[in-house]
Amino acid sequence: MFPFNFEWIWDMSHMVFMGGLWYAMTILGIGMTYCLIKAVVDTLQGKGAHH
Amino acid sequence: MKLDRRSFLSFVIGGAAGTALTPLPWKLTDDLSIWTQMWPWTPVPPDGAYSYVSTTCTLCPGGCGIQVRLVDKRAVKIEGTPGHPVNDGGICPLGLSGLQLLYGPSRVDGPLKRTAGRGAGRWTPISWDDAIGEVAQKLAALRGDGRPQAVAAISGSGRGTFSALVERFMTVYGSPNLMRPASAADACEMALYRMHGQQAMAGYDLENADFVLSFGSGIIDGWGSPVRMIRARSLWKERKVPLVQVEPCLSNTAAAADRWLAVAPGTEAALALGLAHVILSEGLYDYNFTAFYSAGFEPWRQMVLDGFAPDQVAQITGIQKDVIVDLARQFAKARAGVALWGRGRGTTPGSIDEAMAVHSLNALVGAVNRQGGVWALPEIDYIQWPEAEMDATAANGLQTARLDGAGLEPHADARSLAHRFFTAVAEGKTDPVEALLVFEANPLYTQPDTATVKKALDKIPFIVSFSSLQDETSAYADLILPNHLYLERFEDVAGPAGLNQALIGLTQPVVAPQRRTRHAGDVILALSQGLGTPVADAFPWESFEACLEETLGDDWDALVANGYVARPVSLPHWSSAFGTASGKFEFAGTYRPAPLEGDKGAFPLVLVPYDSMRIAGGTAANTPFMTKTVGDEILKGNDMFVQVNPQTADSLGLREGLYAELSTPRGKARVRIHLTQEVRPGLVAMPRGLGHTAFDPYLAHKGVNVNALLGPVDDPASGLDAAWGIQAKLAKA
Amino acid sequence: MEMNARQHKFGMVIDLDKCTGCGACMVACMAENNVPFKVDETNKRDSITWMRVYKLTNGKPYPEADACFLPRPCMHCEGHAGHSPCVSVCPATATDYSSETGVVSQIYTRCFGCRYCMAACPYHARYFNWWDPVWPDGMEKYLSPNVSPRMRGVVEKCSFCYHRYQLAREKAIYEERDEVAEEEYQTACTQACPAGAIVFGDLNNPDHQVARIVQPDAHHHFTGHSKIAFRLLEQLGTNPKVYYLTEREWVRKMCDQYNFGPQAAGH
Amino acid sequence: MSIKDDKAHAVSDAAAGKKGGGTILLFFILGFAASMVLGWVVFPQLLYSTKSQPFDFNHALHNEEVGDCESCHFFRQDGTFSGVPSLAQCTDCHADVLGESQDEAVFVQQYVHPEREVPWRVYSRQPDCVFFSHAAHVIKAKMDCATCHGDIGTSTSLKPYQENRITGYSRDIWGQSIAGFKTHTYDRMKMDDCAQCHEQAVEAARQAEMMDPVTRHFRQEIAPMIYPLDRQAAVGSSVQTQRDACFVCHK
Amino acid sequence: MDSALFPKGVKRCPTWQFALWIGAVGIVLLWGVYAMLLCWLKGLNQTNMNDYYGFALWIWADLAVIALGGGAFFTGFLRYIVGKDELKNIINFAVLIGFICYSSALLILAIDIGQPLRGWFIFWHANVHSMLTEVAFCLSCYFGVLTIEYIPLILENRQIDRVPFFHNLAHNMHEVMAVFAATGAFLSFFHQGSLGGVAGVLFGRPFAFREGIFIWPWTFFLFTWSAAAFGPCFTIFLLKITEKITAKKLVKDSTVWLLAKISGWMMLTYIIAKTIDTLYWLTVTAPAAGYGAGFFYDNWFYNFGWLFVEIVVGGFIPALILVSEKGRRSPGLLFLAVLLGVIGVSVNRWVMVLQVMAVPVMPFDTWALYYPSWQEVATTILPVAYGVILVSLSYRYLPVFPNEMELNAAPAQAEAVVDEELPVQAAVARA
Repeated sequence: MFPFNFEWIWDMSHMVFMGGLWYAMTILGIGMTYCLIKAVVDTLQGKGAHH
Repeated sequence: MKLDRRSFLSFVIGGAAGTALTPLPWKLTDDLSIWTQMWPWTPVPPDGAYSYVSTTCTLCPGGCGIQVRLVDKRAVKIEGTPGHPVNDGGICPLGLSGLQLLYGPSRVDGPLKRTAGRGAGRWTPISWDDAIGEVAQKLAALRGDGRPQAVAAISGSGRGTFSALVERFMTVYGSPNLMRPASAADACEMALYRMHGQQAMAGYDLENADFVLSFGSGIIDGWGSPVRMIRARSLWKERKVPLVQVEPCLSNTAAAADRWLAVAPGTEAALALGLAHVILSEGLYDYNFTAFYSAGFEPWRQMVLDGFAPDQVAQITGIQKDVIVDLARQFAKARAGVALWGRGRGTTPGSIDEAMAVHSLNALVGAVNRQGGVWALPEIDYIQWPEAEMDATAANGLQTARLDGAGLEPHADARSLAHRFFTAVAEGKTDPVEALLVFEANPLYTQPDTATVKKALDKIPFIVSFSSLQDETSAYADLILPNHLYLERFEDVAGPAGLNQALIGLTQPVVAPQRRTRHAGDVILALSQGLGTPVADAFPWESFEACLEETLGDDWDALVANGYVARPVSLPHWSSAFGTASGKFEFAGTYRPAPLEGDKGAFPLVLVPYDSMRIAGGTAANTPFMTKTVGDEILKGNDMFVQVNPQTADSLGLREGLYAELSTPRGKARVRIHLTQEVRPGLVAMPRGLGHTAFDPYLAHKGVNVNALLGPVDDPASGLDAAWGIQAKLAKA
Repeated sequence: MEMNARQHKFGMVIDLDKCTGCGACMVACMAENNVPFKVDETNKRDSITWMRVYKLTNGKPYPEADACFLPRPCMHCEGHAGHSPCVSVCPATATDYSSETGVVSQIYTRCFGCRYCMAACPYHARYFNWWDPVWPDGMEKYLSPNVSPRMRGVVEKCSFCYHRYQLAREKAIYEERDEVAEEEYQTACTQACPAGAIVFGDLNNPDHQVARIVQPDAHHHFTGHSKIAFRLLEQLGTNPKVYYLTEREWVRKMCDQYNFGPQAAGH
Repeated sequence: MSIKDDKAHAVSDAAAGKKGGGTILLFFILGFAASMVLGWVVFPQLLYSTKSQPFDFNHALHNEEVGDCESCHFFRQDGTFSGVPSLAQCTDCHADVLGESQDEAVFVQQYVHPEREVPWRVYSRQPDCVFFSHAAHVIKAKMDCATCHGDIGTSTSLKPYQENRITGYSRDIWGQSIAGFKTHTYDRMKMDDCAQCHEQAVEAARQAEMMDPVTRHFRQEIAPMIYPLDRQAAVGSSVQTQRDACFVCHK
Repeated sequence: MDSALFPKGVKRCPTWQFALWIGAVGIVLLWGVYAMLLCWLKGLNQTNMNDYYGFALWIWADLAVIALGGGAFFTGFLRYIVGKDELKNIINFAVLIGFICYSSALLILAIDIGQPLRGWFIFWHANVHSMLTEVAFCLSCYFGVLTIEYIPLILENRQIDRVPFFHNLAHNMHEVMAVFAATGAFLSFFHQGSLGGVAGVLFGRPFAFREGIFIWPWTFFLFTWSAAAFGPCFTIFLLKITEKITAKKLVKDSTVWLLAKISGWMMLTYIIAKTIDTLYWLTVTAPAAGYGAGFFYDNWFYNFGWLFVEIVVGGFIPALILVSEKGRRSPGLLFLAVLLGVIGVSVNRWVMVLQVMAVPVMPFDTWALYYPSWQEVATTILPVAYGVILVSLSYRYLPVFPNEMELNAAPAQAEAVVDEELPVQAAVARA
């Protein structure tokens, strides 16, 4: 899974497969972090309080 | 500061975030998976120093050399001894799984005394002193009454020091009633006695034969010394030695043979004589042997020429005439052709006429005492004990007639007829038997017609079993004085079945006794002490081991080191080979088919047992590993399949897998049907060795014991059991 | 870890004409490898037998019927460049092909029991531990320390008795030898077979009996040169290292799968 | 509950949120800190139970008496390693009490006389699935005992045995550091630690091959064509990992 | 009682009735949970799987729900990437179904493995050559995506939405949803394909093995394609059932027709490709391994009928209904088509899992048939019960169907009546 795992090899398969996967996970992680932080900031700015 | 819902939530979130940054969740995840890799209920075998001990396997009469691998003091594996004359490193499934018997749940823990009805399985452990005391008291009382002959004994093996010890004990005690379960070896021995005039075992020089003709012998199904036979058969493959199998069904041997002759069951002797006819009429026989070293050749020749012309034999056996002629020529022209006899594994003795007919065929081509032929091997005579002193009680007891009729007319040359003993006792036709000692035998399972055996045992008030394992007979005994298992004791094995060598094997303790057992030899010594003079005087040895060491003399050290000693065999020339009155070989044997038991109208089919290397059929029972190798076309759950030809099944409306009731004049059983083209139409084939009721859950109640459905048929010529099957009926259940 | 050691390719040749179907190989394997057993083992589809002997019949009517026994260990398929059917599918790298010995290994403690390898193996050589291995009280004494007993929930299979190779190598190292001799490393089934039907050794070593018998043709997918040699399901391309010998044509045709395909005529 | 109530509630909640910002943060930090203490301090305490050895043993003293490790920890004729000495070995010297130590008295009374093997708790005991060849490491690779076992040979007494309550193994396998860090080769004995060393060796061999392109080319390309059956093992025998195959270390 | 939680302006059945419904389904759920615990505690001997059937009912259920849950990724793909705005009316429901299907699949996988506590080895010790690794990784990641897609819907619950932070979070997530959806579509294309690859790479199993491109067998593409085609079918199928039960119209016909049309064309092209694949496999791939077509269907249970049901009944017929305007606009035919489609894809997954195991590869072996134990059935029904409960809860409390109010605006009922005042009789009809 990680380069320090016993099974890891620096080869095409690992780089393509794991690369794609880490890429996708990074997007999800960054996306969610962005949403969460922005939500905190928005809330502190008083946005979203109803009516 | 207010402790509200939000604060709590915040605390929990903080805690969760913090926890993720500690080793706790990760280490727990890892440790839990390590826990699954090391579940405490999965055993971890301790390691240690590896070593091997050479010994001999006694689970069957084959006499294979085995070496047991030890890790410190634990026995972990049984392997064949490389270079051993019998098995040269090879080993059979039973021998391989001996450790399952040694450490298994079937072992008797120590001396047991019955506390409820026979067979109820309720026992109380007693001390060895009490156990031996009780037996000694009983035997002393009967002897005091002047009725030592009321004590009978069954001993599994007829040879070796232990067997001799039992025989000596019975002799000085004063009972002639010592029996051993009969097998084809007995019939063979008797045939040799009549034709060669000497008490000898048949040794087959199969490794040097160049044409093998087997009359139903299960060469690779357990006949003779099984591993040696399988090795010999591989040798034939390599040397292109043809093997012809004469047998009604496609046994493994038939499938492995170069040619399978699907003979009508029970007509094998006719085929042998048919072959003899061709050999005689075409002049292919050994003139030298028949002319100078045989007696009774002419009348026998006339009998064959008159009654067994190929087309007549073709009628009887269902084998085509030209096949018979062709086979006879091949057999006769072979440099070292040999014919074998003894159905399947040779569990039942069979017709001695048939044995003699086949042996005559061997003689006809001069295959007697010749390289690649049949040898008459006298027992290895190393047991040289001084004659025991007997008192009047013993002498009187020995004067009484044997209960099984062996040694008396009409069966004067029979040495033991176990099946007749049980029938006679069951029928109450004999003087009462007051006590029965059972050594290394399990008649309640292995004797044909187990119901009768049970009836006989019911009439014997005191049964003592010396079995290491909880077998059927010991389950029905009054006292169990468990012997050590073969891996825990000393014992000698003389001359493995059918071997062409004089060999003594030694079984020696590989591990310390695992249970509270005692060597049956030591128990006999203790019993004799308990009986006092003169019985005690016949046993001057301190222990069985001492007795054995003394008996084996100079061979002892070599035996302990290697597990066996082999002695050269010198074959006497024909001129001095025969001990008959004429000093020559006596031709004998004809085809006198003994009718099978049962009415053909009521029981239109014929039940034949078959043997398999994967099922132990004798006194030794299957181990869990062996049962595991049994196919699901033989055993499924606890149901057993009988094999029938689809043609037979069709006529009865039976299909694959259906339940059916199999009945014979001796009993009935619920079985399932397996259709196969390997079985002759009209026959029902059933494996021998299943249907145990004792031992352990890994073995008990799986299938049906074929012996419960079979009955013995007296061979008029020998008194031995000549039955090879029984009339039977199969109906949808 | 033997760097630049000679590349071994351990394999087996089983002479079906010598095999008697006695089952000694099965029991030897069970005894050697701590294979567990249950009270009822008659469901052959959940009964662990690393080495299993199949019975083949020619399907002809009595008395033309014929039967043949076929022992089936793990074939230790080489596939293409070590990608045997089972090895490349294992998601957790719990099974592996060793290019040093040609043995397909299985780490029981790594396996988490997805059974994909079993789905991949056409020979049914892989077995799952559906139950906890339980030995009757006291019987665990015969367990060998050289093979770890498997826990419930993992797949196991024949290892060509690799532990024997390990022990033989230890001895060789101790005696300061480079190589393990042919007779020093033999599988339990080979050793036990009373018929001598199983021959085991290094297919890459021309001095070894196995190589002499089959003379695998490296330029043709390692098929054997012998006319009577075949491999089980040859056509699948699993490139197994167990070769069979038989003079009986019906057995060869049934086993190597050349009966349906376009190459049915030639072999 | 009416819509009106809801609205009021929401407004008050929002107000509370603003006011309670500090409190919330405080509780967050509290929770964080508590879990840190739990995970780093309390958890290791709970995870391991400390067990004592049957009696103490002085390696240094024995080393002095017998001279070397091999007298007690030796290779057998078949190349296997004896490991922890059996009672029989100890009894060669200790048939009766030799010295004055209390531990020796315990040993002789409780184990030598009743002929009972000493149930040592072995710090380096590996799971049953591990095959470890001392011969391959000590004889072939000429490694020092201390590389894996540390300086136990010079110790004067046995340290307490910390047993992992879940796995049943000694703490020495995972290492004293709960985070799994190590400074010496012998600090941890998990698979990764074996792998680390083996990988270095495989890597070194690979480097060696890389350095000589001619040899490498011959070995990998030419030789297999000429002698198809006589190939050299590739560096790292596993097809899956290009390192050592599973069975090298697993049984 | 719980009316304050309802989406704005919609009507729901009374609490007692809802509780009764959840209770009834809950019993089924508990039965499944009991079976699941048996499997975890006692091991897989609780099933009727065996060494011939290492993959059985569960793996089929897994493959089937993932194919059927494909509606989520494909609708998302069409909505966010292709830009079919119309589909926003059904996307929530598609996401909900997808979430249920994928969480079920993961749960079943967790029961199906022999060593659940070591399940994480698939990630930690990943073997990238294994299709199953790809499945595990993409499946869990895509499940993460579905969760991310589902969360805003939860946050839109009337009460949760009042919390500013949650409101803002939901809002922000909606803003970047296209990015998540795109990632999800990427992951989904791969794991749907990998599931096809699971069977297709088995070169030892001539029934399953397919040639292909590079490392991907044809089944890789066929599975993705079929999930895209049949997933929306399942969404429509469940939508129609939900509408039936709630006695409400929940999604505009035009939306359904659009989805049905796309699904129909996907299906038609898929089934043509599948037919070509089948013919190629039967005439080229399998014979090359030594197997004739008759070999695979030579069984009383597994016969050519399966192929007919899969390709004609569950393939061509629904595809042709859906591509024809008349067909998809007829409510009866539309329902028939989506039902047949669901059956068709389930049959495809069935044969690709179970028939693969049943065919005797060694010619001297016999066909292996198996029937599942009750524990397997219960654990397979467990997700169904769980799904029903989650759909019920979501429908009741979350604004799953944006058009619901508009489509069911009954003039007689003013907004003020929404909550408690709802007549019991009406509620019964709407339960």
